[in-house]
Amino acid sequence: MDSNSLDTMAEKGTSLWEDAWIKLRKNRLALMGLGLLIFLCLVSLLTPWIAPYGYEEQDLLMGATPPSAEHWLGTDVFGRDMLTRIMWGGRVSLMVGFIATAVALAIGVIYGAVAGYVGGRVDAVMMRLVDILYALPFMIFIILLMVVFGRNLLLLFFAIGAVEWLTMARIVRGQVMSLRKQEFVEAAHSLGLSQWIIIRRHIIPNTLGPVIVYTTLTIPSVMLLEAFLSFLGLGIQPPQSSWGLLINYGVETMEEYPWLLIFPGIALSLTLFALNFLGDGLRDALDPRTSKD
Amino acid sequence: MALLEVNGLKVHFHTRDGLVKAVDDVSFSVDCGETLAIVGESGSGKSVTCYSLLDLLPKPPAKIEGGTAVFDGIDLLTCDAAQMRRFRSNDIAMIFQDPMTSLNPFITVGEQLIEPLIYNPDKSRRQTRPDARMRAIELLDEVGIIDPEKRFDCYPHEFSGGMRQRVMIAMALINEPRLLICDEPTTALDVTIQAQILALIKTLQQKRNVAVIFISHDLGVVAGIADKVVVMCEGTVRETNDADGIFYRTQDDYTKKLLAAIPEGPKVMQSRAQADSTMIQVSNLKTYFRDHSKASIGAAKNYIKAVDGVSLQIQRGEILGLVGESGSGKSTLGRSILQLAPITEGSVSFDGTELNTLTPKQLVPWRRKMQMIFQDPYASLNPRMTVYETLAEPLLYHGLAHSKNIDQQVQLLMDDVGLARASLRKYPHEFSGGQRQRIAIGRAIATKPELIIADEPVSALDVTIQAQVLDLILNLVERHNLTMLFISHDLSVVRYISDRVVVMNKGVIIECGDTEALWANPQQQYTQQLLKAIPLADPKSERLRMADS
Amino acid sequence: MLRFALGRLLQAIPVLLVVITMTFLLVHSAPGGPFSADKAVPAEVLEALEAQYNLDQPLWQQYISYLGDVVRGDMGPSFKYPGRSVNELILSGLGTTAELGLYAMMVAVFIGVIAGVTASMRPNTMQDYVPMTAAMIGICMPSFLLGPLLVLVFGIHLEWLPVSGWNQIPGDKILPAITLGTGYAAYIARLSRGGMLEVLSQDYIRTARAKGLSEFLIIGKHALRGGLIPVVAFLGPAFAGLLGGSFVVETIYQIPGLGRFYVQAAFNRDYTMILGTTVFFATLIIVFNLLSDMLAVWLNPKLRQQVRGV
Amino acid sequence: MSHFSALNSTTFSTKSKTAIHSCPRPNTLKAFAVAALLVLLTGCGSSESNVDSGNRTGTLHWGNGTEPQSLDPHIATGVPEHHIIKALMEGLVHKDSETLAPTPGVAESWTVNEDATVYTFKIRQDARWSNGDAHNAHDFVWSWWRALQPALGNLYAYMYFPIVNAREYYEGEVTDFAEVGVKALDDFTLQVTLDNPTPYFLQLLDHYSMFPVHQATLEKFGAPDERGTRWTYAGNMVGNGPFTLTNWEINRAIEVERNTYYWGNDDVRLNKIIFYPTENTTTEERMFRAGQLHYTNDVPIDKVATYRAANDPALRVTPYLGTYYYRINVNVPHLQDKRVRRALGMTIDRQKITDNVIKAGQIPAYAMTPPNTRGYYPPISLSFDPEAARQLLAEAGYPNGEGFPVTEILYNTNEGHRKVAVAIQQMWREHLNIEVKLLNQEWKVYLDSESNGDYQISRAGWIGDYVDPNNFLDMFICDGGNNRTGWCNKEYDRLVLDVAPSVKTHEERMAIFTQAEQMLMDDLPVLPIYTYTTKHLIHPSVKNVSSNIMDQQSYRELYLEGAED
Repeated sequence: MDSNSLDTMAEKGTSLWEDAWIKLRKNRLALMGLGLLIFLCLVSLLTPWIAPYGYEEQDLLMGATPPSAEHWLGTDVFGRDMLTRIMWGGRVSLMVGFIATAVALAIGVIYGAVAGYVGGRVDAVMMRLVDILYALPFMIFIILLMVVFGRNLLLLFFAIGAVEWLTMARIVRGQVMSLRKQEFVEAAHSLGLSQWIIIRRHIIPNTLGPVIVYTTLTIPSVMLLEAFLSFLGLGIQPPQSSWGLLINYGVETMEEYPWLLIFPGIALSLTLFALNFLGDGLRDALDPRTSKD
Repeated sequence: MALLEVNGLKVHFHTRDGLVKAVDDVSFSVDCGETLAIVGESGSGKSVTCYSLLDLLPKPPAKIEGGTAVFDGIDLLTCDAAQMRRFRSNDIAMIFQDPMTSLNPFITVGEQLIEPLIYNPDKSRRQTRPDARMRAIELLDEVGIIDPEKRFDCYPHEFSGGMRQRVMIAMALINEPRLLICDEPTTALDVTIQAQILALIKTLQQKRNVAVIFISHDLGVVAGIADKVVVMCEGTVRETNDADGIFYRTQDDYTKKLLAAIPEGPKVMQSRAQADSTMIQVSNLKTYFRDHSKASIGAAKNYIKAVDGVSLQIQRGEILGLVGESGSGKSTLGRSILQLAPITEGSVSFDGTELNTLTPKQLVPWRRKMQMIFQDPYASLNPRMTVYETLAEPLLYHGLAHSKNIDQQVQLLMDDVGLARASLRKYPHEFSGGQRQRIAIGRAIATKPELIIADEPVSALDVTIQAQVLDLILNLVERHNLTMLFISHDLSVVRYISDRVVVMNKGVIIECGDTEALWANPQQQYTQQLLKAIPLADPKSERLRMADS
Repeated sequence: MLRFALGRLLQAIPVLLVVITMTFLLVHSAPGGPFSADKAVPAEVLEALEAQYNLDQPLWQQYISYLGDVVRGDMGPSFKYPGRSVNELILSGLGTTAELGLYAMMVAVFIGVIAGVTASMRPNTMQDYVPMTAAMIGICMPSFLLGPLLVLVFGIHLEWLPVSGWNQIPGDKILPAITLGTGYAAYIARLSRGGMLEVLSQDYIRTARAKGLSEFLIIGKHALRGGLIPVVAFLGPAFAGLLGGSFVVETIYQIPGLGRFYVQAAFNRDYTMILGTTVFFATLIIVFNLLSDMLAVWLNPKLRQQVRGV
Repeated sequence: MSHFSALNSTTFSTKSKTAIHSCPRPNTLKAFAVAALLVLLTGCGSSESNVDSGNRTGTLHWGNGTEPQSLDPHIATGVPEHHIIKALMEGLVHKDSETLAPTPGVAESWTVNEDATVYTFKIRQDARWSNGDAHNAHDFVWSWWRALQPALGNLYAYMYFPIVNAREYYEGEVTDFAEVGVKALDDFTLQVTLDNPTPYFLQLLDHYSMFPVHQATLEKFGAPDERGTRWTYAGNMVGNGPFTLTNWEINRAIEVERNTYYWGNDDVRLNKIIFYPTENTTTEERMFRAGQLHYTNDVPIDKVATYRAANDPALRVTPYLGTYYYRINVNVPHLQDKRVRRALGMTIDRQKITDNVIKAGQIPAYAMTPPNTRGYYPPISLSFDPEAARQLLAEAGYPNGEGFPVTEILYNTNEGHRKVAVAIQQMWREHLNIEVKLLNQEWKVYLDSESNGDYQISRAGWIGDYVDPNNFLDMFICDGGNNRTGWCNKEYDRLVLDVAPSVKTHEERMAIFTQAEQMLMDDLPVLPIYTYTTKHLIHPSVKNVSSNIMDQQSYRELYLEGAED
């Protein structure tokens, strides 16, 4: 048993990922998406230095002014600069979106893969557990989390991960169930590979397509879920903000101050499209078969 | 003028990787009552040629670049969609290779049968449902479906492969077409079934006087039915001649190569079996699967007895052929020996160690010693692993190589199975079927096994490739001192490779013996039938045999 | 089929039991009781109230007696709405929510399937990109945004449709159904596109084409059945999710449905109501998953027969 | 978000078996699709709006906030319940819709004795229950007995406590109800005896907790002290108000129609009122715009400015008997110092908050009791003065905010609360240079934190139950249930609990309250921020709308222009 060297091989070989990157570089839409995401992340990272105003700087006399030379994206009801708010909000939203989704992804993929691969009674029990978690009242769960553990951002990731992984697990399980009957899995089995290695090396990489697509859909919905949790008091607190919260506030005043909705909406949509393009590109890039047709 | 005349047909595929000239200046003709065989390896353009006649190619990437295909005075390549629909439903019918996937699993066969009648674009030829049903039942009866009235309302999965192909034929004939195109109609079938289907096509053709285009990679298959043969290679026609001309008097090297590839005759090499050394001892092995479909409330559990009390020995160094038709349990037996299928009863010993009593962990070192080669080289390789990864995995896992010498080891394996070292970084889909099977073989021998169980390793391959892979296997067995259980439904292949043969039917062994002895003097009627069904690359005797049946 | 269904329903019993137990523990450990209010509640009033609802008993006793009631089909009285039983409240919202869900599902299936099938017919052309981009937006457009947008456009500015209500003003069901259905339509579009692409590459489609069938028949008769199986598998969970997730739409449009009870009960700490709605939705999830599995089986003749015996 | 689920949830293993089937069904999808379209399109097309049809038929469409919990006057507690119960029942007296002075209700007249402790009410001869039953003084005795049953869980039982022995009876010290100061001298004369002269007693009688209930109906549906019987259901309920309950669809609408047995029926001009549980103010506002409501319960804060700017007469903003304030937990070490609390109080720019943040006509508040509460004007000692505030904070040991611990403002999740908190957070940062954090909690969690003293500064609001400073000031007695700040001052308690009730004249009483409030505002356990306003959108066809600090409309007087009387 020498699984360490298996890993070193994976690192060293021009494996799936390296090839994927080569292929991804040829996909213009995906590159655009990636570029946009990197741009958004960079802006978020640099926000403390490049933001035109402080995110908490109020000017109550300048409340809710439309876009102008001073405030490119206008101001909110407290007279805070919207561009600044969106930049700061992006920090929270992107972080929540990526980390919480990563949590959901990790749990969901492993759980689903194990359930689907082992099958039988174990699968039945594991999936019933998913049913149970689906059915529990989310709101009470959140309220309780908040009270027991207090408020913190880590908890937010946990809470979001806790819901989002369920669906991921179901998708992966479905995939794995059809994969495990494939001959190459049987071949791996006949090589004497351990179950865990089979799952990790032979099963999971082959579920990547649907997983990536679902992930790109999950990230924006996680960002919106964060806003809801922040409403309940679990997430971030004013004067901090996030795109989800900005959109929520924006909806309230969409007739009076449309720019308060439109600009955060654009920020979220841009991310969404960038992710979608990148996701589709990645899915194709990670599927060696797509290169030839 | 012939019924169909194809002249200078050119079909190109415009792919991301550039232009592929799939069909390049192909001409042939076929007339009523005549059978034209188009023979060639995969990628020779034979199927593309026929699909382009009925406008069934995906466009893009395919594009017809030139030529004509005049059917009954009208050029099929340029006619409009409505005209094409009329041709498809009334004049030209097609039978496809895989009857498992060519019938819609969601619709009853009866419904699929009558569709050309009830939805006929030509309103005057359209029939009512009851009439169409009558007609379909007659046809089903004619193609040899028993109890057609009842079977009319069954779904495709309720038919066996051969029966489905009969349904396909009935469907093709239902509108009395004048041209029937058969795209490898027997490749996916067992030999006995193949013989029946070929005979059926022949009979129907003679009765109706239709023209038939018969596509195959195997010259042996077409020997009995073809009047004319077109040999294609890499998109061009290599030779066109009547059947006798091709089989008996060809001057073309390529045609000769095709003929030579048909496995015929006894094994050339000496048996290396060590008579006194039993490697595998299978005793009274039973492998049952639960049959959910027949269980009913309160009744005892039902089982499918895939393997039902098999005992056999495999001597060290021998190649044991295991022959049987689909459903005979031969694959399950192979898997049971490898402990890949759960054994219900009996035992499997490897050098005296009872494998079925070991825990999965204890099995690991034994797994290294016995490997498997699977039938489908498409499915048995992980599509997301490069050849390098596929081959390196067993080496590293079993500690047969270390990160320092792994590259070298993998390259040696590539040499062993005759693959270019340069293609190490490629993915399975970038290889042809034969090459993939070489990768699979490479993976199997990577662990330096003593026993290899090869489950139909060549039946998905073209004849020419098949011959190469068989030679590779023989070569490796020799060099690596392997013992092999070779599972196949193709008796010619088994004869070519095995020292000893076991015939299996319905989960039990019905006959076994040294290969040549068994060929010369089969004891069981079943074995005799099997042997009789082997097609020969000899048009004259084949025609005689068809006339008999 | 019957036995298959029965087996699954039997599995549901332990699931429901665990759901009840966990929810019971959750709600009783959540801070703030059902009777806490802005104005201080005098201790003696609180005692009287808790005595009325057996909240003064030890927790396990409450649990046992609650279980007993549930088995008898009685979900208990609502704490928040004195005089109303949980059964009665759920029933009052059920019809509305079911109707809303049904219409939303119809919108979702109708739009989703058409978009998905259209896109699948010419992959990687504008005919594919346009509906799929719309689907992308639809998936991520939260109903709290879509609802007000629709209301403003169709209710306030164009004055075509009522801005709220349910079965009160003619046409008041249209906007809620669209708002609720859009997200699901987008999912269904993606799923049906994927399913159809898969099926359209199958050999039997080629067979149908070779038979001279029209494109309409090929899509409508041969491809849809297989292509929509992923959609069917999605319908069950989606319908359950739709009913449970209708809260936002019900609030925006002032609809007397179950979703509001579900969420409000949590905010009100209406213990019996939380448990009642949770059990109800859990059952719904199980039943709809089962129904959609059964439908998928029924659509697939091979599976249909296998299950028939079981 | 939706639950995307397993696309592959079924697996059965096995083999095929032959069976005979019927032909596949014709494509059901098409039919399904057509049906969907039809359902959606039917009924599309405009029709008469609620407002128009209401004006025609005399039906008032009323946005009522939320679904009422209960319509039992002795159980209900909220404002939405209040609106409906007022239509269905009435007490001994009413309030004048402008001045709020007592006017006759079921009692056509009353007399008060010399020291204002004995009230004698003359019940109307023509008072009837809505089923036609006679209505007399005994109904009140029985109803009040019922309201004081501890098992009922009546949150407003304290409304009865001015009455002799009412508290004692409620708390079980007196067991015979005959000892309580309520007596029916004859069928039409009710005598009520109080412990102390209680100037606001007549007002209490207009509160629904003191409304009579119909004994026979209650007993028909359960025990009198049983919580939640079905007597309040449509069809069961019998009341004595101008309207009767005809339909109650949960979360949809409650309909009340003219009660022909009502003594003042001839003066009632509305035929019907439909109360909608308009929980979402944004939706409510849209309903109003679409002509689905005559009257909204509230106006979204962001919309007020828009209506103001358009000079829309539908918008009606009225000061409300309520104060929005912040509680300070005086047990938190750094908030124990009253100089710190003062500094905090002096750096809230209330004018800016009301003008620029919430913008709905709220009035900056510098004391707990709203101005002109029954002629009472609270003393003002607080002002916006950052300079002085910094000075105070420095004196308390935090010059320029240095070393001042991070302080948290707790509020329950709500857009308006958030806005105020965000503004104050920034003001304190700016003027005092202190770090302030915001913490929002879900309502019940917030209540829990607040009553457990688990907070530092917390937002709060108080709406008066009756118009009297007492209602605002008696909150802050030591360990008062609604105090929750930990602040305790014996002298203050003495003034509010002992001195104020015993003084004879109005002026004296107000002077006592002024003194008490001065003490409260000196110590500042609470930071008043603004006086509430009520905001409604009222369709111009609604006439006789009254504006008062109790936000009460009299359904007897409202009418719709164009409606037949």
